[in-house]
Amino acid sequence: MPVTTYREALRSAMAEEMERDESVVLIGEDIGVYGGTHLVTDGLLERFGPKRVIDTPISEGGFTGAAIGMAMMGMRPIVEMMTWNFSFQAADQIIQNAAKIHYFSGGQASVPLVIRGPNGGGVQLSAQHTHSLEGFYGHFPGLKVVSPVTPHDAKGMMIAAIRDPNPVIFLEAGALYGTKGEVPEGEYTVPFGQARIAREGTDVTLIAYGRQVNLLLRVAERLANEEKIEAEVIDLRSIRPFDEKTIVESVKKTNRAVVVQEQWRWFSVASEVAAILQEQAFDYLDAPVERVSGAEVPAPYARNLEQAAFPSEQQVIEAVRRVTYRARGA
Amino acid sequence: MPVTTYREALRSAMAEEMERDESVVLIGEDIGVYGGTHLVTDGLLERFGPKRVIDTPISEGGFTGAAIGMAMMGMRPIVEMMTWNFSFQAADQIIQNAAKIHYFSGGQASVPLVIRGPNGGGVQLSAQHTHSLEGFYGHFPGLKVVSPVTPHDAKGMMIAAIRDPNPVIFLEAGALYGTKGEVPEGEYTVPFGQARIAREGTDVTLIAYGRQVNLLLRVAERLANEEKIEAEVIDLRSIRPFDEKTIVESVKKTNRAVVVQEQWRWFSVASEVAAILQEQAFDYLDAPVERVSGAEVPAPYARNLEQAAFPSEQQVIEAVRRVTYRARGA
Amino acid sequence: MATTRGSAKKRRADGPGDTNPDGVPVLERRDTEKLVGYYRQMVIIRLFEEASQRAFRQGKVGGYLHVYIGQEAVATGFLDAHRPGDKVITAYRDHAHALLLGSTPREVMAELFGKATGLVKGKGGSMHLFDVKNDMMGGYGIVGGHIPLGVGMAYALRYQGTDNIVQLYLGDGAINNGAFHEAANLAGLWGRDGMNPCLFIVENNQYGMGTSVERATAMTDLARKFDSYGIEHEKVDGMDLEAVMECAHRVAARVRETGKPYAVEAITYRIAPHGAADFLERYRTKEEVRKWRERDPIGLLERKLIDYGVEEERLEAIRAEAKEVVDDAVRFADESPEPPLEELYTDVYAEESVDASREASAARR
Amino acid sequence: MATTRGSAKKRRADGPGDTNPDGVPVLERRDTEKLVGYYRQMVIIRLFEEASQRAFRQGKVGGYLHVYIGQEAVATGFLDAHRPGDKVITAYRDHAHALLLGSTPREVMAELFGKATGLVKGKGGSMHLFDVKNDMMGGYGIVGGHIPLGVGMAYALRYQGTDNIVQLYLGDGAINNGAFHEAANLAGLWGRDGMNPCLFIVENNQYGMGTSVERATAMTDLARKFDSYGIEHEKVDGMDLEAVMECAHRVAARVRETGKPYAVEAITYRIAPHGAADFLERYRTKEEVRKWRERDPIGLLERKLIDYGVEEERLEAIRAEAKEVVDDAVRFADESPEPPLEELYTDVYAEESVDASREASAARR
Ligand SMILES: Cc1ncc(C[n+]2csc(CCOP(=O)(O)OP(=O)(O)O)c2C)c(N)n1
Ligand SMILES: Cc1ncc(C[n+]2csc(CCOP(=O)(O)OP(=O)(O)O)c2C)c(N)n1
Ligand SMILES: [Mg+2]
Ligand SMILES: [Mg+2]
Repeated sequence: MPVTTYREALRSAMAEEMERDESVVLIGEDIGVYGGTHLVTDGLLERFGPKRVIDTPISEGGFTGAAIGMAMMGMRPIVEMMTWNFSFQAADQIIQNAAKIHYFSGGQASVPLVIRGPNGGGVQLSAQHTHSLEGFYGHFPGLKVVSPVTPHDAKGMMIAAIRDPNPVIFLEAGALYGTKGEVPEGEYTVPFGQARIAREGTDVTLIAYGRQVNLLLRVAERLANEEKIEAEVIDLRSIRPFDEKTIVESVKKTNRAVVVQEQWRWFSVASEVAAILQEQAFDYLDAPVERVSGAEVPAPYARNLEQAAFPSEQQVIEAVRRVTYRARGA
Repeated sequence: MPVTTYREALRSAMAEEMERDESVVLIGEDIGVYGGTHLVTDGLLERFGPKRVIDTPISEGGFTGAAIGMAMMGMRPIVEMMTWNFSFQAADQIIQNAAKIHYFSGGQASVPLVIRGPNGGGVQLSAQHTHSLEGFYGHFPGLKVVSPVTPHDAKGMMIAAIRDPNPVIFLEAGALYGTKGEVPEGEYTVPFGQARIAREGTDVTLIAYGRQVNLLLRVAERLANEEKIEAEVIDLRSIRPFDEKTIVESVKKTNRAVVVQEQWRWFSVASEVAAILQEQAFDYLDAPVERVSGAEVPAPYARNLEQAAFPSEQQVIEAVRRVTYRARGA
Repeated sequence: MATTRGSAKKRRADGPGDTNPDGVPVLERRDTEKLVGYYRQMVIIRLFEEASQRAFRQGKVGGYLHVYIGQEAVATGFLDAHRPGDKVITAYRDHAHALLLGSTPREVMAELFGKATGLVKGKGGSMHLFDVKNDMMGGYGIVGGHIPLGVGMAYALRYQGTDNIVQLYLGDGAINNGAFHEAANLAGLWGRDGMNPCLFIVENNQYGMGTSVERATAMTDLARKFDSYGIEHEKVDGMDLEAVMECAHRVAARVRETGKPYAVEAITYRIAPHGAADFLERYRTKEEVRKWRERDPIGLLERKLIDYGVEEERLEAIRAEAKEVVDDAVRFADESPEPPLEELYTDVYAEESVDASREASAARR
Repeated sequence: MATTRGSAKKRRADGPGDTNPDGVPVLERRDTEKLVGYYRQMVIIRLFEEASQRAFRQGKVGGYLHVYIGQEAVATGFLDAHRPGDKVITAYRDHAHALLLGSTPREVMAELFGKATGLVKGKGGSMHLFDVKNDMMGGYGIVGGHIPLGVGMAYALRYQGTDNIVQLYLGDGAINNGAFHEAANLAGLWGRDGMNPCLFIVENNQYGMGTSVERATAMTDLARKFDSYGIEHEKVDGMDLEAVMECAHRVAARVRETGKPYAVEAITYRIAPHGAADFLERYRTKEEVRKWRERDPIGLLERKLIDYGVEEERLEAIRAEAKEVVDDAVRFADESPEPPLEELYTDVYAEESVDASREASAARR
């Protein structure tokens, strides 16, 4: 299979869908002439022209709202949120309009819209530019929320998102645009609501999404080598709809779970995962589900502080030791 | 003790603090000349004048941001969000500025700000006007979030909020402005981070906040009378900071818990409560923590649909039966 | 059964929405019969609103209810320039717009009553009237929030190669909201390339809830605010149906032709309280309301029609018939069943995307 | 140790920020020595920015880094009218503002390096410079987001009974954001009662990232956008320090006296790329940059000073000294320790509220 970057996977998904379907357009800040802040849309203006690759002024609420209006008319706009941190300015449009119009119009209108952009931290962008918003947007019925980590899923989920008749919050792993992976040529979709078993294992279930999945895969290797613990690693990838079955079944097998996220702990994806597991695998859990989350502080700038604010391999390993009742270093 | 309404309790807290401290001002839409949409600020313009009771145009982001600026200068503004549904337009100000300025200024600035207004549904306001945002705002470090249900707590927590040097999200039980309760005269504070045991019991712990607490008290009476189940009812009232201890200790006693909320289930306060209980009372739980949440739909308008969308006594009773392993009607 | 739908259909077919072969709107001679038709519609709207207020007080209508009393000439006049396929979007004060576009009083009233027969199946209520087949793209409850949607719809209309336009209604209060600024700026930009046939209609009814225009902005010439976005504008007397119609045809033709946005500030007055639950009207004097009532658009039209030779008896008969239409709507709403509980869970996610442009043209076939 | 702080203090004390007994700003005769002082500051700023870019390329500075190269005359000129207790707020392109208000190059550079000795202890980085004791109320990273804060600060200054003002800086890109519209409208309203001494300074550097003003709005006369809010305005050549100073004193005095907002659009140019990570500059031509470089504010000032009789050697010496100041700052930043890990958890919640008005006056005692 050809190998491409996460960035190229996204771009080819959009380009192919734009070729296939005239109603697909791109809209956002500096996606055209400038080439895209993260170069995800690079070259698409030249290819599809300014009516389909629409550069906007700095008005996230305005152009997200305009895209909702386009979507109601039967177009399929893809909004680039230059980073998801700017989406708070569009929160009213996303939550009050995109998520609810289908419902309060009694099904008369729909909003086939994708809002995409980088999410998460890791490059010292500090407090206002570092958020992981899976749970924030995942709370609202009417939205779909996905967060792919591999180039393969980035492309397949982007195509699925574009074809979905509902508003999709597409959270890209901002730190991973340059990472490579196998991506089939041509069109394929990765359906929403299905978690991916990134590594099979029997002793403990490790659950994450986005770039924390890579952290878990590294941890799993270390656990296997150093502690003879075989961890199963689950990449949630779709946050709403959510695949309860895969995590519950895994835990029925391993009897232990650790869930890891960059976002803050309170009222988060990890809270929900723990709640689901205790609800549906109560009799199978040999230890409480452990959560490893970002530090409960606005993201700091200094490199050492930022590193300390995000989940580390060490923290996950310690959590695994606790759920497997192994003493430190055992 | 004198009896007053929830509305008057709030008003007297604000008026007393305004008397005491010149830096306290009110700002919001139609709080002055109009008298306040819910009459919470009624009469305060006459008493304190237009420099301290500031009517604004319809620009939630603008005036919330202006209040943040005032707060940084040493004033103590209280923003009225006419209803919390409009706060999505101010989400950028609340989340990006109010919550984080103290941190990213390295402690050089602070934001002693209260944002208050009615939250929650129940009067057929439909999809755009029905939200319970405890978890939504509670997710963010830097914010405090409270949700009192009694007139007593409304006053005591409002005074505490005004004196707090941090931004406080003050979620009022919109459907309960007219309900009465005992309220001590003069000043007192109800500190944040302490849940309230609204009813003692031994057989099951019922947990809620806001108007669902009243639902639980009714359910508890029914359970006692009809099923000889003595429920302990806990009113969380403070969402951030959160009182883990009180709920954990209660469950260590009752071994069973049901958490009830009007907000949607996914990534919510109830998720967190279940996660905490399985973390900290794992060996004490005789059954999974049950959650009863609002229906996973944007709020509908029709009365019968709206009623069906919110937690009912019946749903809670059935959840209690499940956690106490009683067959239906046993 | 008497409804407004028939007349709305008719209006579209033969109204002065048409242009003559040179593209000049046809409104050279007074069409008294047409004005009589609109008198009927405005009376239906007025009685409909009064009936809805009564139903609110009886507890049959819940939530928020915002009526259009005093402003009838604005939507009636502008929608006279509506062509099939043009899209209409407004805020929560939306009953008149739906009725004028062809929604029946029955289905609108049933919506207010939260019934299964309602325009949106009882799911949205007064603030969220949608009738996509009739080009009504919705009422919205968050001030400012719908404005960007309308601008996006206008883009879509040109992108899809039509010569349709959007009529985008907003209030004097909404103009201070950031959403207005961002949307108008986009409209101005896109309009340079002929990609934004959006007609902004500012319904300046003097107040946003209890806040007068003077207390909401230091620069009270609302039309002039469009200067910031390179959008041309004018004002119109929103109480005078004929003035509104003249303006509507002229500017709609222009927007249609150029693909550029245009703005009209319609000076009008909300005679009713802001919402049906507002009884204290401390923010304005009885005297002020009385003064504006003298220019009540229905009274104004009535006096004109009599001037133009229409007999009082004929108007009397129209009012009686209108009352019947509205009484029937109330009865229908009252007797209609509640939505089935299963409806709670439908329409959360779409199975297939709904294409408003196709919906509307299918309805016309 | 050479810093700018000393001169900043001095500027405040004897600068033409003063007014004569009639309240007329004192700027009647050219003060060449003062201009030489500002030449020194502008050179320090320029070298500081260049050094920060180098450090970014070396990986010593992380996150986003936005430098002020080309715009130095704007903040230098406007802050010449700064009086102690006036508040300054801007976006992320904030190094110059902090340095001019008295933050030392050492503590600013250390902040960029994310060190414990940084202006905000390494917690905020380049985009969040705060120096409250010196009236610097922060740099902010979300476009538009800081504008309402400045308007609120201006209200507070009057509420607290001072005659201080706010200098609120924003970009040409930010003006299209809804936050600008809402905030300017509030400023206009509150200004009617003399409750908003807010001086809006639009730094029109021709681009918001890769989007030129012409591509961001159909109405490109940015100053005129303030008409919508009843705020008077003018433009100034933002490359010419003397012109900016003249304007600054005149308008600051007016804002101070009236308590009403005022707006100035400073026409300038961002000679550097938008951010230190932007290397592809597809959105503008080399030729355009070259043309603007001819009006580089430092070169312009240099030529003027020579005209005014200052010797080239003296300027040469200033440049050499400035280089030392900046080298020292880099060395200091480089050698400073990282913040201790405990700092991660401090400053999330305040124990006591910080009063910016008191902080600043305490620092002056
Ligand atoms: C963002 C937001 N803030 C506040 C409200 C509450 N509210 C509903 S209507 C209204 C007044 C709107 O005034 P205007 O735009 O003039 O429309 P009118 O009611 O006069 O038709 C307000 C403040 C709201 N719905 N949305
Ligand atoms: C709400 C928001 N959207 C987008 C961005 C990304 N961004 C950072 S700077 C910038 C350009 C701002 O332009 P302007 O206001 O002219 O300031 P300048 O950079 O020219 O100083 C953009 C789009 C942001 N920080 N915030
Ligand atoms: Mg109005
Ligand atoms: Mg700029």
